[in-house]
Amino acid sequence: MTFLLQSIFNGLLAGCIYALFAMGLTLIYGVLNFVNFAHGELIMWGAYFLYLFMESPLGLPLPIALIPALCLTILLGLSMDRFAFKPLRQANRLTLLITALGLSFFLRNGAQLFWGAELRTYGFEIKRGWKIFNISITTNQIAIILTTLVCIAVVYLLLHRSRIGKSMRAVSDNLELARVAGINTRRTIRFAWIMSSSLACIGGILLALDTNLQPGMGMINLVKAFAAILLGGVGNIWGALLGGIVIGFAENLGVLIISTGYKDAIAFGIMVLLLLLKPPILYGSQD
Amino acid sequence: MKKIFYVLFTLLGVSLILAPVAKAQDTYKIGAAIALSGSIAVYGEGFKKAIDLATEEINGKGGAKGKKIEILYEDNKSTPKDCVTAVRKLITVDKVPVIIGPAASSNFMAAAPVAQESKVVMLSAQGAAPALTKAGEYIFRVFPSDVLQGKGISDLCLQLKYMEVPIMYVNNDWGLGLKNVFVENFKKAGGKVTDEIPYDEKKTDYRTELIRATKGNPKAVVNLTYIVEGSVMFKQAYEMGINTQWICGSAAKAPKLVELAGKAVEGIIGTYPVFSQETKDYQAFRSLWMKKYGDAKIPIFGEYNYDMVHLIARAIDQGGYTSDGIRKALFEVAKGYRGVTGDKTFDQDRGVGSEYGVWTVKDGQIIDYKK
Amino acid sequence: MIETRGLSKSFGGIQAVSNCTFALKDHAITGLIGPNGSGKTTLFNLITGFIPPDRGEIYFKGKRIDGLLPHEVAIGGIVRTFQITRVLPRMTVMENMLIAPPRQTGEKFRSLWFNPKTIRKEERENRKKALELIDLVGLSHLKDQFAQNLSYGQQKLLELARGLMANPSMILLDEPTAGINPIMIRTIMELITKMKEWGMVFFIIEHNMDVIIELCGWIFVLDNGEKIAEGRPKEIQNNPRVIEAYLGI
Amino acid sequence: MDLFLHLWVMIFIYTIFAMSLNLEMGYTGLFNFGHVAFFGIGAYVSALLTLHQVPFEFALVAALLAAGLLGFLLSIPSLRLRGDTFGIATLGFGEIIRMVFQNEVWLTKGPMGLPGIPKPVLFSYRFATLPQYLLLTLGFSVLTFLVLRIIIRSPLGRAFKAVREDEVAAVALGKNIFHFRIKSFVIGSVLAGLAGTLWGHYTTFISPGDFTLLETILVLLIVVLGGKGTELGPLVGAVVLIFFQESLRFLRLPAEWSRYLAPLQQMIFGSLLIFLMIYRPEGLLREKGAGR
Repeated sequence: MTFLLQSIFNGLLAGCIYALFAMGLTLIYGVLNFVNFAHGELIMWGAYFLYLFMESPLGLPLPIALIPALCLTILLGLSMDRFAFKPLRQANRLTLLITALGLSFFLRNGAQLFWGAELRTYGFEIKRGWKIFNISITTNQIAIILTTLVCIAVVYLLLHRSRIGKSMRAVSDNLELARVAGINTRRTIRFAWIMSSSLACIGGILLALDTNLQPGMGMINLVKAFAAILLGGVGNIWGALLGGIVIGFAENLGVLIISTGYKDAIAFGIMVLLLLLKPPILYGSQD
Repeated sequence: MKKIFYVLFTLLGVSLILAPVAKAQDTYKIGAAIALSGSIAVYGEGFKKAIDLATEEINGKGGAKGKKIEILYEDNKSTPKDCVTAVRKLITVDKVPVIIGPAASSNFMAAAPVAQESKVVMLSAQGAAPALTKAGEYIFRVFPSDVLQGKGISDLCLQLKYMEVPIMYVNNDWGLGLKNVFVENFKKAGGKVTDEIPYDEKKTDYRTELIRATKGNPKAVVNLTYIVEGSVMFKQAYEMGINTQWICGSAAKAPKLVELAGKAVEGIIGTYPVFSQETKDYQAFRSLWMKKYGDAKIPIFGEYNYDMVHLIARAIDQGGYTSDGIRKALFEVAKGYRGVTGDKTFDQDRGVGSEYGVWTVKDGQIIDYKK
Repeated sequence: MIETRGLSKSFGGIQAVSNCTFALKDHAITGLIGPNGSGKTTLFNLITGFIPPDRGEIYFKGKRIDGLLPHEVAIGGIVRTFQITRVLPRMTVMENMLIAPPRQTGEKFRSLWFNPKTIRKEERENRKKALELIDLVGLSHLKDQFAQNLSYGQQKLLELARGLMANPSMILLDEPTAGINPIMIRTIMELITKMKEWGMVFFIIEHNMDVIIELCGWIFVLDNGEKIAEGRPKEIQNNPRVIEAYLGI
Repeated sequence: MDLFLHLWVMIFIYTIFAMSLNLEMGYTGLFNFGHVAFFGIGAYVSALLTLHQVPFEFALVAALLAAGLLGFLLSIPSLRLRGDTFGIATLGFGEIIRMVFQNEVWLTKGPMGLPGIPKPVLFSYRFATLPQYLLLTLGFSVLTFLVLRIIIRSPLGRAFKAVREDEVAAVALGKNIFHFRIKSFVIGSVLAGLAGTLWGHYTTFISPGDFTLLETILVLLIVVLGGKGTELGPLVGAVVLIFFQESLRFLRLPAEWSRYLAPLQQMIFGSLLIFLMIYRPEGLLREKGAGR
């Protein structure tokens, strides 16, 4: 029983991280209508930026190092848009997707060039988790759940209460119409990148706090985030959250039954199954 | 269209010109197709240090057969495909008669047929798969095969009276091969393997696998892990409050593991091919290392690579700088040769034997395990 | 030729087409008019199978065609054009034309290897016909250009010619003169008239009343998804309900 | 010289691989990011069969059939997916196939890989040495090229392009786009299987690590660089890319640099993709009829 509870808790935890990634991804998808393959690299660079400021020679404490790390990640996100995606606003999806794939490859290897392929940690002392109902919970894990909740609240407030959020949703619905209606689409797109990068940075740092830093850390988890998005409905923030948690559960409970070698296949399996059950999208390719 | 073909041909030409102009042979060149980038580059860097150390030492003493030796490194990018290309390049362009082969068994086995086909000697200092040298008579290993280690782990479990254990292993050639030998031996000796849990390399989260492995609170868990995966796993096990005796293989016996995982690896034990660190040779090796690199952090398998280069140099010295000469001389020079890693006499499968010891982590130091 | 009975379609509560019953008589050119958002294009989409109806039946030459997939409808003889042209941008004008004939032997993988003669013969014939049609619409000098390099008006012409190339029983034109200059409108009208003389049957959505009045022998008027009137052009022009719908009183 | 023969063998294998992706992506507009799966299936099926003493001819046919069948199965969900979603689904599919290679140890020997794959014997002629193998791969490249050329220049190829350009317009003209999508996908898969088979018998050793996303990216880059939707593009792309990749080996850079060179090279690949997409999306060769 403990065993099941622990799995469920771990599923929730993984789900929270997937959800943060998925939300960032879906924001961009909503506004610009393409899948940003390079989001995983934003996640990874976010985590590495924090490492940069926490290690010598700077050696800043975490709360302070967080600020420049966040700024740099946002800068990276914005320059990604400026140099890779902006020249391609009018291009078709295939072009955008290949660009994003190339960008992801570029940034992943960039990190490897800088920091090497080996694993790194923030160098905190490891602690035993607390036992609650016989399941072990660490401080970091509580931080992950709390941060996710805060992020969701902030995203919700920004999207539904602020003006920029409203224009973002308008752009999401229809870019051309929004432009005609006098919404500053450029500003909106920039804002979407800022939000997406911040979520990536926070998610990446949480992931690295809970585990380790490695140049491939973004890609692996991003693929799960994709599955979460498809599960929850493309372009839908809440769907992304729910999808992330479902995938987290499914993975953690699934390996109890099937071989752990197929752990990563679970997310895809769910995705494919779901796509098969969904009503066919017949002629939507031109929207 | 035309322009493009023009560009292509220029490119072809340039690459041809870039092909090395045959220089006067003032050194004996030895190829080394090791992982300098890619997934196992962490190991490759260490190997290179050890190889360089040995080369320097040999050349300092006048080299082999009157000439200095030179190592030509070729990056195998940790993938079988590039191993083949790297070895092929060393053979056809640099025309080396002897190659230090790729590290991981799967990579080595991809490249071995190429060397065998071209009749070039290839050696491995860390491939552990039993079938490693099957490609032919030109393929050697100076590292003991898994058959021995798998039995060693099984014996250790029995000795410590862990009759029912689950086994976790990193899902690659090394992990799977070792697991198979272990399971076979363990079952034969009356033990029971309760669960088999393969896991992927390079993951950041292994909690799911850990939960499954510790289902039913086993007293001990066999975990055939690498450094990186091990550090993540043991940390997470520690955080989750898992109390069990971890039993590892040789690949985890590294200062780096302790550095990464800290007190989480306290008390884990494992087997490793043992050689005495008290011998004069080993002390000399260690002091050389300290002199060159400024620390005593000898990387995993570093000693084997060091010994291998010495063996090659001796073989060149005796058999001459041809692949057949080296191949024949290797048997003779290795017979009774005691490098830093003990007896290197080749058996009929061109492999070496070894004894197995048990290591453990105590107070952040890797030491020999004593009951 | 086309007949609908009680055809209805709604999108999320908005009734786009409601209980539409009409029958196209034997006029060569029939018009379909109505204010913006009155459901004209939806009706086209329903007939051609792009959207399945909620209720109602559609018949073509006496055969029921609702529930068929759009390509089946097209093969059955109804070819349509689009309000915003849909030429195949990165294919040449010639290729755009050659794509149109339905059920080409060369579209089957197996016949590529076992029936190359038939394919060559078909290709030759199609090419000849395509050239004639391209010539007719005055695009022969552009036949090896990508369709994306054509002006909007030229694209409209190409779409029209391509529709003809498909050898249909009937062509549905969705605003053939929208967004192009008056001279081009003239050209298109002349083309339609010419094709009519060759025996082609058209069903046209159009906003330009002059075009409709001049071309059509029969007109349907749609408002809020309902048919509010039908008749000869003269009758429609004087129908009070139509005037009301158009003026929005 | 052997190295050059080796490189040309690689080039021809990759040309076949790229041509197959070009059919799907360049001509039919299908986003396939799991193409390496079919390459892998071809390699594994043929390797396993020949290792069990099945003659190469049969093993080759079986490998192609297996790849085609798998392509057919995967293309069915494509009926329900929009372009980029389908791309991600194929990416996932590629990974799942790799996991099958990795985990079904009883069949594939898992991560141990399959050593000792015999050299191909076609009609009792054994392709063992490098020049012979080069001939074999060259022959198959030419064959593939010709087959694809016939397809592409036929009404079938035209229909593929129509599907790529505008599905709605194609449907309105009576084209069953699903039909064409499936056809293109199956043909592409079969040819990728061919490339994989040739590769497996060439290296004589395959393991799951050979069939990762990296390979897909490489072949994608070849197609994009050469010019998607052109007949010779894949060959041009393969020549340029493989020579570029391997010419680094001849620069004799210090071994210490390798650590930086490999990521640097892949960074160049990545940025090359971006630059091509922004400044020359049509690649080195252009599709005919571009005009401006």
